[in-house]
Amino acid sequence: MAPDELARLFEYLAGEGYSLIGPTLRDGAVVFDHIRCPADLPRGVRALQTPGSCRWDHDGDSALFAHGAGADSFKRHVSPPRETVWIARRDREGALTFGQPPQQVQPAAYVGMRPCDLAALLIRDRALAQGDYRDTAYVARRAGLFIAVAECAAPAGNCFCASMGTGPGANRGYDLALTEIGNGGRRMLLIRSGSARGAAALDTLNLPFATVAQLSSARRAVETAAASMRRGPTPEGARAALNRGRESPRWRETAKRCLACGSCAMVCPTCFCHAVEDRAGLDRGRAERVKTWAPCFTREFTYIHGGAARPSVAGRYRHWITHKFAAWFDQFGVSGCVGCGRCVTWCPVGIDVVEEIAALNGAPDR
Amino acid sequence: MIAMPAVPGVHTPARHVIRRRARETADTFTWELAPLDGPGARFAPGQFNMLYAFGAGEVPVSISGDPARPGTLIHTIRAVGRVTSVMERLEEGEQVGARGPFGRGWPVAEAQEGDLLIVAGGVGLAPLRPVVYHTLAHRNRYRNVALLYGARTPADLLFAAELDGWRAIIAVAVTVDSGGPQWRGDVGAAPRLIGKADFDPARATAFVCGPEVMMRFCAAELVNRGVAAERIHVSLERNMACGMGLCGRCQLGPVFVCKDGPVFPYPVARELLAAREL
Amino acid sequence: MSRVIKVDALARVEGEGGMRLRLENGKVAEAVFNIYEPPRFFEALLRGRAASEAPDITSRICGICPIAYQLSAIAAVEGVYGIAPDRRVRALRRLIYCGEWIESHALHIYFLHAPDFLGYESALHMAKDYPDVVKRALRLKKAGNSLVRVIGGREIHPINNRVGGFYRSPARGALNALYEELKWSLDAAMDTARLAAGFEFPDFTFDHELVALRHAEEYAIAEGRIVSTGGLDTTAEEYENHFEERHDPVSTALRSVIKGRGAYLAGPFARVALNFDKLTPMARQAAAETRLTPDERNPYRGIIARAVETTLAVEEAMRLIAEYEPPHPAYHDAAPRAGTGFGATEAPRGLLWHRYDIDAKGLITYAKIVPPTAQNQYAIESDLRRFAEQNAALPDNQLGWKLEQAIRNYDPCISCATHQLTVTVERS
Amino acid sequence: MSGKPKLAVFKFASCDGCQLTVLDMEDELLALAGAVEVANFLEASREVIAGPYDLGLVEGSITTGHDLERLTQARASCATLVAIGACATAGGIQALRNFVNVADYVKLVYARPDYITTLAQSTPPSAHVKIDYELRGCPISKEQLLGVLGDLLAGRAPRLPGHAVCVECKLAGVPCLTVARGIPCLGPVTQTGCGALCPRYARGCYGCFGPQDTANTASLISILKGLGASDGEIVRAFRGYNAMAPEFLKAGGGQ
Ligand SMILES: Cc1cc2nc3c(=O)[nH]c(=O)nc-3n(C[C@H](O)[C@H](O)[C@H](O)COP(=O)(O)OP(=O)(O)OC[C@H]3O[C@@H](n4cnc5c(N)ncnc54)[C@H](O)[C@@H]3O)c2cc1C
Ligand code: SF4
Ligand code: SF4
Ligand code: SF4
Repeated sequence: MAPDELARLFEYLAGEGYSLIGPTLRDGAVVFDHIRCPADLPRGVRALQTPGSCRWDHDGDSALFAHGAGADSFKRHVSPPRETVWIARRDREGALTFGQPPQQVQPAAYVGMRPCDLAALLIRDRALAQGDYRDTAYVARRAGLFIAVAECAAPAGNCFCASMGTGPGANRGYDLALTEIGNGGRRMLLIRSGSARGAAALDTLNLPFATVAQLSSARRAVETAAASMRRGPTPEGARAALNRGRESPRWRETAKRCLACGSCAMVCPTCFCHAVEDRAGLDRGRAERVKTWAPCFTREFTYIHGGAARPSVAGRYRHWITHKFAAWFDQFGVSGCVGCGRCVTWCPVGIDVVEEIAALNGAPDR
Repeated sequence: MIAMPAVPGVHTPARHVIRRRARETADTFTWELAPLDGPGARFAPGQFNMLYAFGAGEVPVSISGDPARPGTLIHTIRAVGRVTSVMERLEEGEQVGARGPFGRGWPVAEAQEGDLLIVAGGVGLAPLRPVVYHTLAHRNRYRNVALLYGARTPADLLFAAELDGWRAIIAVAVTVDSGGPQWRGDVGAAPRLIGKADFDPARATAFVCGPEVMMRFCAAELVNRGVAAERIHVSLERNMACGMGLCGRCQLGPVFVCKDGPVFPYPVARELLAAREL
Repeated sequence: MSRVIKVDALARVEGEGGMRLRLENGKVAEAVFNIYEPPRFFEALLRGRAASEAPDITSRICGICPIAYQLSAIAAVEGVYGIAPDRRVRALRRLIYCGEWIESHALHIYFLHAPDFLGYESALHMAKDYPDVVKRALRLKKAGNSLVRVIGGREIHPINNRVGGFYRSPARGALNALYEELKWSLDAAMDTARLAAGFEFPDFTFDHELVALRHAEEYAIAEGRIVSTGGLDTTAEEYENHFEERHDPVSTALRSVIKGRGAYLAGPFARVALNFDKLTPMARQAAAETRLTPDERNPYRGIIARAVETTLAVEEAMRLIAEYEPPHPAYHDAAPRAGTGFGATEAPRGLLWHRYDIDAKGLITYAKIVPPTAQNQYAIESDLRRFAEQNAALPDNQLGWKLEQAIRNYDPCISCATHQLTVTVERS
Repeated sequence: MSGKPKLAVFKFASCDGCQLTVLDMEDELLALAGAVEVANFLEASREVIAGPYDLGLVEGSITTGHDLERLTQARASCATLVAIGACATAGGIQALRNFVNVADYVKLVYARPDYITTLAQSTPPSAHVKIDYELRGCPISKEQLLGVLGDLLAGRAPRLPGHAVCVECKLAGVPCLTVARGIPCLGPVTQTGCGALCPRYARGCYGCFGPQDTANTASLISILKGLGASDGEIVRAFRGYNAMAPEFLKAGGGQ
């Protein structure tokens, strides 16, 4: 379909009761947030990324989804940064009641989710929605999601999803997949469905079938993107490097640059660690438990009795990257990284996981 | 609109009333909690609950009661910080919350048919008391059972009144770091008791709980005496916010202490504790 | 008989001051209003700092009227850098200033001064008998604070004011959200004026020259010429030609005087007197209801002037929100230039004047700040002396409280009196 | 503790903003007045009830000998003493005098320097007496103050986050100003508490909450230099409202 026809998809989704979430340009940065119409999409916006730097500029082209991974991901919506988990009340006699906050979640439709982010969502599912204990709020929000993934034809400078095997194409987990082909005025969006819900949506839109030429040009777009992308480690390669490099001198070197600001973990779409805070009002009748994203880089995150378990920045950096690239395999059977490059981009000093892992690989074994 | 059902007792605390509160030592007390919402949950020895004091916060605390009597929750708590100090001041009749039970406890079944060494240091006896109760109730399933317990001073001994009763059924040896003139028992570190205990290393299982150094020394001593490292189990402690593997706080290398532990086979624990700042 | 009355830490003035009164045979031998705010040396520590930092640094002189400091400093620096703020920036600055007036006046009226009139130690004590009044006070104060917070980022030492404009223009929706509360506040401000008018006022008048800003189109707040009831009409640039700071032998404080004329008074009183024709409709009505005129000279009725100005500030805020257009771009940048800049705005408690000498790199080489309390000091002291004389018969503790109340007429923000100090050497 | 706990507020060299924060808690002020006895708080009440007090808030830095005496008395009269604000935790902006000869400052400002008594340094109360808890910020955050008061009234030890402003930026969904726009920002080395206020207003953090608990100022300086900051600008950036906080003092070139 022509990009303008996306409006019909938006209408359809809104009609089905979804709130729409997609990429949009705000204050010069592409963020993943509530949008209303295709005009809110970052048309013609491209990301110029190097470690620690990102500028989004209009490149004169009309692509809707050429903006790379945004500053934000779906994480903000499925696991809000601050969330009241429960509210306790105490009456005059001291009797307690525990209740959930009165919150209702409108099912959300994500239009233009990146394939890497979709992979991250599936990984997040393993951590939060598939174990013995589940994050019920996440499960509920997740269940309501309609996902229209936008395959990536224009990877940004810090992307390495091809190496991690999570992009730039999408092969599962979506309701609809969009692929942009052509350029300028001849830009087309190919749509395929990946679920019953997706198929129902396609039926309603009643679009013409794609031609063979269009299909192969879509395949080529994704392949070219993969080929042009920066090389990162493979998941297994990264895992091995980190397991081998536990005592590497590299950690101390990296710690000299690391600000321990936690930005990398905060922007990572798979990082799920959080802190909780219990607080009661001055009248002592109501207390609540609030859950907040917490990066493993803060000192308080590592507290155990007697002090910080990871007092050094080196220890904290090692914990983060090792958890991400190695321990996830032990815990959830996959790598915790999807190669979206956000941690590389949003690190104010530009510490680059790809480079760190390469350095560990290069480092002589202990 | 989507509802988000949280499970009481798992995601939100279940209400309990402090039915009895007993002081164990200067800084440690035991709560007997009666559930207010339905019957209490069954638990295995070594499992823990997340206990909540209104407005103050939640902390993980092992269940120190009898697994055969799940109706009442028994917890033995040492006041060390901001939440436990508030808990220390709560009185009988006040209400608290509890979520759980969580975690993998002591593999009591694995120890059957052999000798069982229960080695505790300080407040570490609390998580092991359910094991003691279990062996008292099923004494015939085990050969020799010995409780080896070390504390700083006689005044720091937990469950002192019960120890004598246990002696009638299992071997109990107690040692303190410094005894004072009244003390007639052993003086010295807990590992020393291992040498005096009667067990067959080839058929023995050991459960060890106490400060990390104490566990390391005891485990080394047990290995020295021929107990297979895999049959030694220790209990680890890390800060935790959720108790069920969702908050990431208690990660130690690849494990979550809350759901993969807190009880771990010694070879696993040794590896985890060997690396600094893991 | 000789009595010495010391009112040591002067309560319910922001900051700390004290006054010392020596009576000899019922006559006032000495009246010293002193301030033991320890010196903080702002004018000195500004030297060598970037001029662009002056708004934030000087805002730390006073936590009660940071906007006044920021906007006076900004005006001075913009003067040097040749930045003329556009219409939208000016409107937004006036709006945030209205917020500060509402907040500061509500604080002063209800928390600092009304308890004196009603015979309470504090608004918190008052809350027991007048819960609704105190709740109204809090809500009104909050409405003012909300304006400052939404535009400035936070109530105290806001962060959004800058040389050239604002770091970020607030969204229209964020301001619109405050409108309803301002509608309520307008009634609350009128009620405040009525409440204040009902207080009992001692019979007392002064005849100081009154000094305030005046603007051709509006009730002067963030800009205007400096005018006085004595016929002065000048600019911030010319300020030093007309005003000087004297070092009084009795006290160590520096006090401003009008050259050749002496003591004067700035503040709501002066503003009402000099800008009465610029009052907004509801403010004018409030003045009419409370019989506040440009000729009012009873300092105790200053509380009414504040209430009328609160009405004005609410009304202006409503208008400015209704007309709001986000400044775009949010600020104008300009390269540093050498020069001397002057800024004068109307802090809630009166004229606040800044001067900076800036070098070519944009660093401050000289700074001078004259806050309202320094300007009012002489007038306050002379009024107090007369007031003490009139009431000399009262027992000490009552006279003490009366004097405190009288000092609060002038809303002295002690911590903003950058020049004023504890008396460490006494000469008589 | 019989009856309501007694609250006292002491002011030293400061702008009054931090104690004003108490009065600015418009929604909670009456609840607070219900929970404590406001025994000595001159900005709020002329009534002064004699100590001892259960809880004291100290605002301002110590700059005169007289204030030092008052501080010692305040400490002696309060069971728990909480320092509020940058002045009371790091000496405040007036600590810039510590970098020069204060006599020069006196001469610059006052016509009769001989009347002025002042100490050479502006120091936080903690340099002189034991302070139980510190609330950072210039000014402090209302939420943090409320949290600490609530904790103390409930008998729970307050605990404040020590991490960087960057965490708050991410919570608030503010794309990093340094990364996305090349705006210099002290957020990575500054302690949170403000809710990433400046970045939310498109402004780089200027460090008013002082250093975070793991402040890597050297690494941040390399970023600032990369963005074109001069040595003078870097020194001024760290010599602000928390100039005497150890990490900032060092980053600003020492005393
Ligand atoms: C599985 C498990 C079972 C347990 N079983 C028991 C039991 O049966 N009985 C028992 O008494 N305890 C038990 N514990 C330990 C108990 O959970 C802790 O003692 C408790 O969490 C302490 O909480 P607190 O808030 O009182 O102390 P905190 O205030 O958290 O302080 C505890 C210590 O942590 C440090 N600390 C933590 N966070 C900070 C911070 N932000 N800033 C500064 N210092 C900090 C302090 O040094 C302090 O000494 C168990 C723990 C685990 C993990
Ligand atoms: S570790 Fe970095 S590259 Fe990998 S998913 Fe997280 S943010 Fe993206
Ligand atoms: S804007 Fe500043 S505080 Fe925010 S993430 Fe970037 S460096 Fe950190
Ligand atoms: S961002 Fe920095 S300067 Fe701004 S309020 Fe927060 S701590 Fe203060």
